[in-house]
Amino acid sequence: MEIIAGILVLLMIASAIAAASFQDLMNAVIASCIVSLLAALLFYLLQAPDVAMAEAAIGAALVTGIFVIAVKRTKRFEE
Amino acid sequence: MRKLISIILLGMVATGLFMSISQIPFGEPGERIGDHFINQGVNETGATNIVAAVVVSYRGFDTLGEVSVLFTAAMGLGAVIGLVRRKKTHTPIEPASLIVYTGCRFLFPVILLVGTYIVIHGHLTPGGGFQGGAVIASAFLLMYLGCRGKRIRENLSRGLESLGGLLFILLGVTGLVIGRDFLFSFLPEGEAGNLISAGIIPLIYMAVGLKVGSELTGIIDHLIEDTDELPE
Amino acid sequence: MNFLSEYTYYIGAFSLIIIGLYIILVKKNLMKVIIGFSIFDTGIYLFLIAVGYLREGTAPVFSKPGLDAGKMVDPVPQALVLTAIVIGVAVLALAVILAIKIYAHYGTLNLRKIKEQRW
Amino acid sequence: MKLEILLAVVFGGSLLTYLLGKISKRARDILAILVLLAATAGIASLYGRSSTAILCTGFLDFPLVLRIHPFAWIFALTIAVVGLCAVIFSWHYIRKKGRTDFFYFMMLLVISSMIGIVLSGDFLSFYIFWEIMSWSTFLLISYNREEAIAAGMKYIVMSVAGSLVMLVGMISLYTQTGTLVFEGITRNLNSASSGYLQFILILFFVAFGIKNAIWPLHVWLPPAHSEAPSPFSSVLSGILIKIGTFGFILLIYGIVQVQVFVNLGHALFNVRNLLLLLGAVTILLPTFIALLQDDAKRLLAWSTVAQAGYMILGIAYGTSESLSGGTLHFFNHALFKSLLFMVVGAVEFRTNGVRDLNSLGGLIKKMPVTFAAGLIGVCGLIGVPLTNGFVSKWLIYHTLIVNHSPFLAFVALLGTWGTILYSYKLIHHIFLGQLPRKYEQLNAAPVSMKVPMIFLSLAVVVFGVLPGLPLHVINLSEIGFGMEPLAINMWGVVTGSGTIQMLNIATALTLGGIVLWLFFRMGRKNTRADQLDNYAAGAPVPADRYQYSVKFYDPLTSMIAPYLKDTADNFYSALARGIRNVGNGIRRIYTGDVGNYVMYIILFLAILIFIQLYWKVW
Repeated sequence: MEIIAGILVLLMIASAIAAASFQDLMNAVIASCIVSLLAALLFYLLQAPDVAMAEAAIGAALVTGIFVIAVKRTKRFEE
Repeated sequence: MRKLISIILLGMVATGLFMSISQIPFGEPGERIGDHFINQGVNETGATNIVAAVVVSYRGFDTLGEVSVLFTAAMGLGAVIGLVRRKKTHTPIEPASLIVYTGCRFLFPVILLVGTYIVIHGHLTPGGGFQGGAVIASAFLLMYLGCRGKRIRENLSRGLESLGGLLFILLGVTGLVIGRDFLFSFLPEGEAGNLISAGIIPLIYMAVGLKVGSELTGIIDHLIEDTDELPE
Repeated sequence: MNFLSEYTYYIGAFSLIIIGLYIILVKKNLMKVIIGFSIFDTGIYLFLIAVGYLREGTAPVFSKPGLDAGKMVDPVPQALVLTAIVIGVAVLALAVILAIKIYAHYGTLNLRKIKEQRW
Repeated sequence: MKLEILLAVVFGGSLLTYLLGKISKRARDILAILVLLAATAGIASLYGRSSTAILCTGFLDFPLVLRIHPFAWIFALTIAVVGLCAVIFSWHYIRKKGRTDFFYFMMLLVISSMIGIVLSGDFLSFYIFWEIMSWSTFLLISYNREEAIAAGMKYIVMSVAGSLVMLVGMISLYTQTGTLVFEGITRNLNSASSGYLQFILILFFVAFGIKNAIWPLHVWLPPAHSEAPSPFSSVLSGILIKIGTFGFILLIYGIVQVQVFVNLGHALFNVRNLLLLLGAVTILLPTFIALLQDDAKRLLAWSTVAQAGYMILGIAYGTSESLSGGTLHFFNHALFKSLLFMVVGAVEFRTNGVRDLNSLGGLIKKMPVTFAAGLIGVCGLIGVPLTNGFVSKWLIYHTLIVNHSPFLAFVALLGTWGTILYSYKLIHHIFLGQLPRKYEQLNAAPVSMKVPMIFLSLAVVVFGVLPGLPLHVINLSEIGFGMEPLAINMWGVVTGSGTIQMLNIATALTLGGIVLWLFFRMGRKNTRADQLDNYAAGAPVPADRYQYSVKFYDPLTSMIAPYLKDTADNFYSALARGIRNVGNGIRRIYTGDVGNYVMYIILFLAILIFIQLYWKVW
């Protein structure tokens, strides 16, 4: 179990760094979506199914949707 | 230069955080306010999901405040959108492909059903008004993205939202009316584990679900509308 | 190494916080800054939940009979985070719409270029 | 009449007036007058009484106490009477303007709250009524909108500052003595140290001084008085600023006993000397600034500031004679200054808002009653014998001279000299000289304006001839303060070093007047010449060029004007500019870039962490 948690945390940090470094905002948004999704999994591992459910629905779906709409409306690439 | 300073400062903050979190034991039992909720929650509220009991019953008043924060944020969003009057140039909406379209139409009622289930069983299993509302809103997001052009009627979403808020407050005031405190659980607790149990917790979670769902849907609706009507 | 396995979740949470802060501090693009905020938020949620965790604990739901109340994780941080997440998305949407408006007005999302933003 | 009922009548009456105004304008005006008549009668029936009443026991765990004693009685009666005159005066005046319901409501509210202040027996109710008064005054000053808003702003900013300072003083008194009731404070304050008393006194002096417009705190007064509607100007100048005087008397004589006050502090550095010095400056500077004004109401406003200086001198001097002088001067000033504001208001009303002295003149032919009232008022202001100002100023001068304060006496006399100059300018520019063509069709003031003017003029003369009437009440209040009362009779005052008997003066003046009249009767008859009937080198000169009332004191003005910059006003402006500059400087770090803000937070956190790591503070 700890191994799984460690891998998930590593993946999460990696995708957060990816979100920070991508010049393409759409990619950054997808990376942050992955961060949220992995965070939801970690919540589940931490015995917090309620929060995991909320994080999955909101962090992974709604926030990403909002960001996608916003990026589509503005510039896609970071200057 | 800025990057360097930031990294140095963040390194410092990280050191401080490292020092302090090494003091916090992970996973050790300790003095917790939650113990009371865990031990007495089922007896006191009749809800088997202690998180739901905390959110709705023990911290019900806070939840009302948080719901109103949500409402305020949505209202601010509407105000910002209304701030700039734009020329209405309807750009033709590019339809999605047939597979996406059909998939979305198939998934939409299923997600909606799941969301409703999560809301209604909030006091029994993990889930509740906030999560279910978010799931419902994500169903609408799917509709907006997949089946472009379909829109929820604004009056409907606004009406549902108001209904949710009103229901919450009415349930709270009923406690006052019968001579007890605000948000007093005036219904019988019933047998823990049954669908119809736990006093007013399911009712309030339904109100919260209505409110959160319609609020988040409204936010997405606003965003989409703003995007669609702006000239490209 | 013992520390790492012991504090996996804390490390993850604080890494997210630091990365989010780094994005807010360094990046010039407004949308990127908002993404940074979202990551920062996630880190805080993770930390709060991790604080309430009990080793070998179960979720605070009496879904089946015979569950030990003493082995349940703390429900209070969960309840806090639950509402915080929902409020967070609403605030995030507000920030995003403001960014869109700023872009519509100034034609750029580069914070350093928007001189008039200085109030 | 019971005190609670009295307050209920005035406050309820003001609200009722507002509501009635929605139905009938005429009924509203009558009701307003009736309410104040009832209040006047009620207060008059309390003559000579000294009693307290509990209004409410548990307001914020403090008792609200009302009390009446001769000293509050004379203030309350003055407030009610002057308020009544001002409300009668408003009858025609305000009809031209909008929002009349609001005007009447606020007017009555101000008067009611002032009555509440003088009747209150503890600091909490004092403060509550004080705040009601301040805010409704602000609304009334700003009644005319436009420039009046700025004047009102200036007023309310200073007023709020004063209220806050007073609140600090109240809290400090409460922590020191454990009560807010005046009597309890007096009882418990005996053990207080001299330094603490000075601190308390200075705090309250700032609050009362702002309301009373002592020199460096007076900046709100001239714009507020000149921009407010005239009936309210007369209330403002006649009684409202005297609430500050009331506070001074209450504090010095009622709470900190006067013996304590006089002996406070070291030889030079004590609040009494400070107050006397400020009083002298308040007499000197504003008197001569008033001389430079061309706006009738602004001139009167500066005159009010100057006259307040006399009251401060009288009160701060701390003998029973000086207190009599100060209180009597308050009473007299309320009469003649509200009369003068009404005179100017009547002129303003008939000429459609002209207040510029240089464009008026010769109105004596058109408004004779107003002129007579103005003349009597001006005589009172100067202190001509047989008018009331004479007695009070005599008392103040006498105190200063007998107690060996030559400098203060000189300043007071110099102030009177300036008063004569600007009073003459006022009366001459409005009523004497040539009548401009455009005012030839002017009507006399309406009856509703004449009635209060005649009443107040009569009061000025009656109390000038019979100063014993108010002095008797003042004596009662001095006995209440535990002081030696003055030896008085109906016609004047008897002191060891000088006596004033209005009977003798009146007889002498009457005889002298008869002699003079006979003298002139026996001389040649004077003839009246037309304005244009003179030699103009053959060139016809238009009548309007013979306007002798322009640049009246030009030589004097050009001599003294450079020394009379309104330094206090400039100081406040400079202060405001400085604060704004500092604010702008601080704003530099708020760049509008979210990254920078977070940077500041992180920087702070990093410093904290650094300190902890390095020194292990926590």
